[in-house]
Amino acid sequence: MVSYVIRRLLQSALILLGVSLVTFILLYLIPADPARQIAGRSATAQTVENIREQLGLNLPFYEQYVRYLLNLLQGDLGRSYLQKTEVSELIAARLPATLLLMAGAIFCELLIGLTMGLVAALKRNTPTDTTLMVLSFTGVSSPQFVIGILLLYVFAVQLGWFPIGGYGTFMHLVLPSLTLGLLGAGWYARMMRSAMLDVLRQDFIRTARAKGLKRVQVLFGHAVPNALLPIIAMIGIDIGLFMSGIVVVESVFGWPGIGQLAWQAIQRVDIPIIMGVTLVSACAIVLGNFLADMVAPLIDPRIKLR
Amino acid sequence: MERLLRRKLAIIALVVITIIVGAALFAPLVAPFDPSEQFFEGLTLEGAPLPPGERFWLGTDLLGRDVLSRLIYGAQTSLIIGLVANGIAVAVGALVGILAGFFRGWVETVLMRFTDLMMAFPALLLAITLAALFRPSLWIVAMVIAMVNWVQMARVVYTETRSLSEREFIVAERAMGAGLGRVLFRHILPHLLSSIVVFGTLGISTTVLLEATLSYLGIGVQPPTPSWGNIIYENQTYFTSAPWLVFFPGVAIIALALAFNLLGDALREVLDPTQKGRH
Amino acid sequence: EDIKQGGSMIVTYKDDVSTLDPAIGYDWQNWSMIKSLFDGLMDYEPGTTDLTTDLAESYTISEDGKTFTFKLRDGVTFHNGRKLTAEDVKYSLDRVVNPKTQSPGAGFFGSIKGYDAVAAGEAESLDGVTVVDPLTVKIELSRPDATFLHVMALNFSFVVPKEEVEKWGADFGKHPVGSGAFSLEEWTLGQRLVFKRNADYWRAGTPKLDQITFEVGQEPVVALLRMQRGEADIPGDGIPPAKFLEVMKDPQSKDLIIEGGQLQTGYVSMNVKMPPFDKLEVRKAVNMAINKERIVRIINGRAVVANQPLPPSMPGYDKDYKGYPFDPEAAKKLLAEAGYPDGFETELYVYNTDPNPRIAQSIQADLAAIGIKAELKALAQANVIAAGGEADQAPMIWSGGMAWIADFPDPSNFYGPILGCAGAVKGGWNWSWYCNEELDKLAAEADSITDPARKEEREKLWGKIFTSIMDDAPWVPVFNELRFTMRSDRLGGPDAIFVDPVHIPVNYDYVWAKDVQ
Amino acid sequence: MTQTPDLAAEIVLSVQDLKTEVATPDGAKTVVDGLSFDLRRGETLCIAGESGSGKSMTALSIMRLLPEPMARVASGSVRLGGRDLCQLGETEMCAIRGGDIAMIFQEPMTSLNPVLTIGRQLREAIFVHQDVSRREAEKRALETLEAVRLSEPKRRLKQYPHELSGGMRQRVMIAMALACNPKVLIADEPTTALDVTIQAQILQLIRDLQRDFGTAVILITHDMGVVAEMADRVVVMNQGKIVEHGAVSEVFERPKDAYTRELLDAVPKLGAMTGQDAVISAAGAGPEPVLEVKDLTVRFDLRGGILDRVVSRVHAVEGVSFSLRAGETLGLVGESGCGKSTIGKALMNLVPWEGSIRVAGRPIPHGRGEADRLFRRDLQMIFQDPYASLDPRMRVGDLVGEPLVIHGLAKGRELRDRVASLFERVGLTPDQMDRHPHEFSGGQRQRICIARALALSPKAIIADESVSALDVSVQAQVLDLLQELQKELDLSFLFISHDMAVVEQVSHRVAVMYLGQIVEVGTRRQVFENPRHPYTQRLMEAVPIPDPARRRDVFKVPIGDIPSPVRALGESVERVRYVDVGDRHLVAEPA
Ligand SMILES: Nc1ncnc2c1ncn2[C@@H]1O[C@H](COP(=O)(O)OP(=O)(O)OP(=O)(O)O)[C@@H](O)[C@H]1O
Ligand SMILES: Nc1ncnc2c1ncn2[C@@H]1O[C@H](COP(=O)(O)OP(=O)(O)OP(=O)(O)O)[C@@H](O)[C@H]1O
Ligand SMILES: [Mg+2]
Ligand SMILES: [Mg+2]
Repeated sequence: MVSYVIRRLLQSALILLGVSLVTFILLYLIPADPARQIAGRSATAQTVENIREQLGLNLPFYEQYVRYLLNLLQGDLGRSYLQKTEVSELIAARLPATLLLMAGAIFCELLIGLTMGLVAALKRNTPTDTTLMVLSFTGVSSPQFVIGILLLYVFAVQLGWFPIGGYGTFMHLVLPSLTLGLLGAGWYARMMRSAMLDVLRQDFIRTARAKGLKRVQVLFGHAVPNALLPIIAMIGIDIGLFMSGIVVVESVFGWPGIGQLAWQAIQRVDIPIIMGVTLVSACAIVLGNFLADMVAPLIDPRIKLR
Repeated sequence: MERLLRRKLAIIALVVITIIVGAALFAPLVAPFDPSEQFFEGLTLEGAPLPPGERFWLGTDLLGRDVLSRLIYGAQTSLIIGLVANGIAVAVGALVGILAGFFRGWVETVLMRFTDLMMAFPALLLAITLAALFRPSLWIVAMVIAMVNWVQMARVVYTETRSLSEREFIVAERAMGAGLGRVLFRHILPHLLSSIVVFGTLGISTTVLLEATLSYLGIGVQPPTPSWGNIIYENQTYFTSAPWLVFFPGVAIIALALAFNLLGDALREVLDPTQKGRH
Repeated sequence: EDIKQGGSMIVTYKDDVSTLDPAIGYDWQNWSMIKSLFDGLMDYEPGTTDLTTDLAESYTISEDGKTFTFKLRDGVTFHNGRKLTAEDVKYSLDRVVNPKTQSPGAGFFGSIKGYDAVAAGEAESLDGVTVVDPLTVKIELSRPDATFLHVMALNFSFVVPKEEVEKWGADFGKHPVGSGAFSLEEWTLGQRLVFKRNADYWRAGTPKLDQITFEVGQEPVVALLRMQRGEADIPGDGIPPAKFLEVMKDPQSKDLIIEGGQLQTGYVSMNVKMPPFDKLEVRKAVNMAINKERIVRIINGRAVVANQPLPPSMPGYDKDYKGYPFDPEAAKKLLAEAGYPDGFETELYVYNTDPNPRIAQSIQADLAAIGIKAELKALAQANVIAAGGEADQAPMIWSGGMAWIADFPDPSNFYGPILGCAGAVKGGWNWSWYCNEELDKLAAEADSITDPARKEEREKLWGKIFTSIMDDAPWVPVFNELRFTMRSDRLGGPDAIFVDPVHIPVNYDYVWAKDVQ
Repeated sequence: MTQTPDLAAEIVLSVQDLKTEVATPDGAKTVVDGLSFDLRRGETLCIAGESGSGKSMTALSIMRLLPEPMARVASGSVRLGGRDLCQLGETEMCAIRGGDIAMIFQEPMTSLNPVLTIGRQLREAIFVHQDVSRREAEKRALETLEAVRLSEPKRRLKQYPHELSGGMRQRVMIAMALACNPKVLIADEPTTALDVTIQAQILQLIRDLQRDFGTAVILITHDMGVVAEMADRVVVMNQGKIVEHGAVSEVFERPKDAYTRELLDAVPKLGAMTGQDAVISAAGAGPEPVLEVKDLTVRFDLRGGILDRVVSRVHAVEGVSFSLRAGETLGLVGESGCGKSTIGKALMNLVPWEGSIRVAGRPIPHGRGEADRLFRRDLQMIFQDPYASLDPRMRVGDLVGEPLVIHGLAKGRELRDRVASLFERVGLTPDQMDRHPHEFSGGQRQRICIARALALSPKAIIADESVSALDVSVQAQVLDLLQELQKELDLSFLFISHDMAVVEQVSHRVAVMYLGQIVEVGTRRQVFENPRHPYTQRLMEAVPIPDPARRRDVFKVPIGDIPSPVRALGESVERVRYVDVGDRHLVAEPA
């Protein structure tokens, strides 16, 4: 177990190293000159050269990368070119908002998805089932920016039930979480449905019924816990999807999270921030998968970590 | 096919796809106007777009172009992306998955660690960076999307190949002395085909959506080539003053993605070997 | 002036505020914020482009125009309570020129004696700047510079306290301490900044507001909706194009909008080093092909058609210059003369935020009408700028979104970096790579006219330079943007400060709140 | 336990005219057709019949656990203490299930909820029917586990199903079923998935419990041996109908129905060959063995630790040596997990192995390559599951012809002709060549596999549990076919099976495996008539004999499972040494 954790952590570190290398290469190749960016439009060639030297941009690629890594090891993600602030500080300031949004989204998708899936499985091959599944597919098929704009228009602008974007109170959280969660809800509804149908076919369900348990007891005592297993594993993977979704959702709703930070940075080619956010996201994804794997044996005793 | 046609939803999906593909193929015949023509009378004197009306059925956009015509031509973009990008993703993913799943050992290690690496990238960030790097054009966008999307395919094919290669009939083949090529292409590939087809169809919707998102973020297909995503991107801020500019392309994207999802789902059930007569 | 102090306002922005270090901050958003936190020797009359003194009580210029002596106001203190002296002025100038500071504005100070040594890292302090006494500072130039007083009004020359800069190091921009009308109270990254009134501000009765809150991360459309609901006072990014007509038509909000000019020109640059734009006929043809009226209509009439590089409110603007007419037929003929009867294929680079791709598409359609097939490259700002800085990358660039807004209201600012030979280098901002040595000489001549009495002569000279440039047609000047600022009806103040040419979106120091009157 | 049913005892369960239908795409199909029987207190009723005869459906109909909405009871009644279960509502049925009638299922591996502890699942069974406190339920649960003689019952309560072996899980199932002292216990093939020794233990347990609690038992099985051992009365089913119903001795001694007779005849009986020498018919049985295995060792690495290094090994096969002459059948028996299949796989070069293997005098190379391909012409394999070992997407004709194609021996017309003759050879018709595997019955599929193995005219065939999955009647046919082929083609067989009776029937020589090693090897007569190793003796004793007359009152069964073959790295397994007890009858020395 302990050795498993250590091995996984080592693997994760390697993956992150790979992510950092690939990102660094990509950003190195990007046709925009950071030094010139920092220098601005009135700078002389001399100024640009100075800046280039100070940032080490005139060094060969591998040296730049090694420098970056060494700083990274000390927890230094560098300084934003344009915001002139420590990237770690910028990310730290925005992370809570993103985490909150993700928590809200996970809550939404589980609540909506699992309920839909459960109902659909119990009413399988009825119009209810079909309707729910079409709905779930609609969720899966709708781009988040469309959903976001739509929700914003209907519930915030027209009906005025929610604030029009922003951050702070619970009411601010509802629409963005819903937007971010609907996609996952669609998948979960489908997964839950098929997992439930699968589980209900299993021998142990028959055993439970043979014991004389009532339908509800069989359902919630035996079927649902088993059906949740594949879904728990998915939540970890979801974090990757969220990381992509937050860029869009945060920009639609003006949510001050790292998605917005990333998007601003990409538009301005603020490389240290892009690097930082990519690494943080990759960390989150790796961590999410890791946690999913760690939690799995707690829920499913058959799984052994090795 | 017969089994497919027995499903009502699948038929609706097929009809929607046919309509969209038809519109895209015969765009010059179907579209009422040239999609890039900026009509003088397409804008009010103050420069506001026209709402849906008699001449411009779905209204005009901010440059006075016919929205319907742009949507019809935009279908070409979405479908090209959906087919090309997804096709590449499917091919790459399937190849990586099969090789890793069958050969194991260092081939597996290298390929799957690389897949893990790609998984760890936030897909959209990667796509955005790549798009910025290569300066977007239709084909570049297709490549970028393909690069991001092959991963799931690889994983699915990998796990399936792994369990397939442990199946007794594959062991039996090997016991007979069948070569690798034979085992891979005559026995494993046919069994993967249904998953590949299913994931391929589902992948079309994913790619169409990703293209839309990239275009929505302004780094997708370049104007004036219409794509449903960039139509929304160009007009998104007008969602209160000219909602039709966002509504129609939004519905189009959802309809296409939904149709492919429903088709994929129906295929999943039709092609699932466990559903076939097995005693 | 019986306007009471007090009250507060909320300004919203889409993007994060970057550094508030006056030596570094160089975007329109932090530009005016810095102006409220810091002061320099010179400033402009609120709402105008008229130079006036600020921290300097008075100044004298030597006969040869090369020595400026500034007398400082007594009793000015920094936000940390320390008294501001001539040492601080010298320190600030030395700092901004020092390469370690990485100031994008260092180049503005090139005329000060000793600049080269400091810029090269060979000296720590400028020879030309001397502290005469605690309240007097003398600045010697190496050549006459007509724009020097403007430079002293730039943010880059604002005075910073040494001890605070050293305390915060690279983070001074996040913990700015100046002598301005406001001081920074709170900065929650990614969410909000709060400015508090500087009670000890030397200009009595200023500023009016007790507090300004800047909320960031707000989409312009959302910001406007919030403003209409009374949740915000000024949409900092302006009225979003999508809402413009609606707002203008709404009788209620109409009165809340103030219109003003801007020292800005939107243009299409043509790279004279890349064929076929090396041919004058081609450039002229393009000039005549673009329907500027229509472009102005697309942006809902928020601009006036331009025919020369200088904006109308800039001294030196030639009212009588007619420019190239919109005449596609003549343009076609010109193309044929140049050897392109069937047109050619080229690329048009454009910054990818609304409305720029739209404008570019309109230009694209106009060009198509005379046979030029221009492919659009809508990219992030940094990528467009990078492409423009290469000699052989971007044949055409639409400048919108990155367009030249003057650093200071003087025509020379419109020449050097963007049309002069100095800018036509790798990484420069002269995207048309136009370099006319003769005009460069004329420009140098104009800038050495420092005598205020010969102001008019100088402006004439500049006007001629710009119309001569148009003869070579490296640009298509398309329009000069107008400014529309919207404010909630809680805010009061002279209209001019809401469209202050050097403070965008508004001159924070002079806005007052009606609800405390 | 009485041999003759006590006809006077009260009837606890009475099934009358039970008819169960299943919905199929082609309309309703009757799977249980007019079934009637009575069950008396303390009696054991066995329902026997081949696969698909409707045994499980009968049990599920009684329990009202049919897979709805596909299956339903169409008519008939099931009376329990005066109530007709078919008329009861779901709530009332819940009280009956587990309370009055309990049921045990075939698959111990999947019949317990994998995510709940044993204790929780047991307690639940108690709570449903008894109003007791948690502590009391805990106590009762412990008691029932003790009653089913599970080792370390206290610890088991906290364990999860996957931590127990199949036999232990089946005990838990029984404990659960008996937790509320039901009047009737229905056991649907409770031992089919288990080894003979474990089967013996479980059957003994059911008997003991029945005696102690007076429960009436319906025991469903297809194993006539189990019927003979356990039943008071027998119901033989075929295609949903009762074909024979009577006291066990009567049915076995004087079967009235032709089907019953066939069924009984097909059952291999241990000891049926006693006294007969197995003669190798081969004319050309040369001195040179077809297959010679020396010191074969197969170990599987188990990885762990931070660097994922090998920390322990499964010693699946340890130093096994044997040889096989032309026309000879060597039977390989042993309990599940002892390494039988692994030997087969090693011989086919499908797992890495050590030692030496010679086929027709040529050593098998360790890697792949041309040499690897060559030896396969002489050695082929038939797998256990005929369905799983045929690619379901290919036509059977292509499957059978594949070895010829792979080895480049035939193509086009010739290929088709040769495949056609192979089909005839195994008793199929060439016109079936274009069908797919799922269109054949189990027995036919196994014939296809045999045909495929024969395609290259090998000298030896490894048959790994090749008849275990088949019904007895089909099993008999396939065994006949194999023996016929052997006579005709001079084939050698390595016949792997856990079924002692089958091995006795077909083998010339027999090897008994235990924990990866052979513990006894000799001719059939030597091993079966004079088993010397204690393990061999135990195996033989555990086999139920399909003859009620020879029924044993008590199985002499050891408790406990076989030890694990997993060893830490570096720790070696002690190799057994053999003693020749006469005429090359080798027996491992007791440790
Ligand atoms: N869910 C189902 N749908 C359709 N037919 C079914 C279903 N379950 C069982 N059957 C059919 O009902 C018949 C009786 O099946 P049942 O399971 O009772 O056989 P069995 O005697 O228990 O066989 P086995 O020994 O293989 O367990 C078989 O023909 C089977 O194909
Ligand atoms: N690939 C493998 N990796 C690790 N252990 C294995 C592997 N294959 C088999 N084993 C182990 O080797 C031992 C022998 O397995 P094998 O399949 O040969 O048993 P068997 O005698 O054929 O049993 P059965 O009668 O159940 O088929 C078992 O303990 C098994 O768990
Ligand atoms: Mg059964
Ligand atoms: Mg085996």
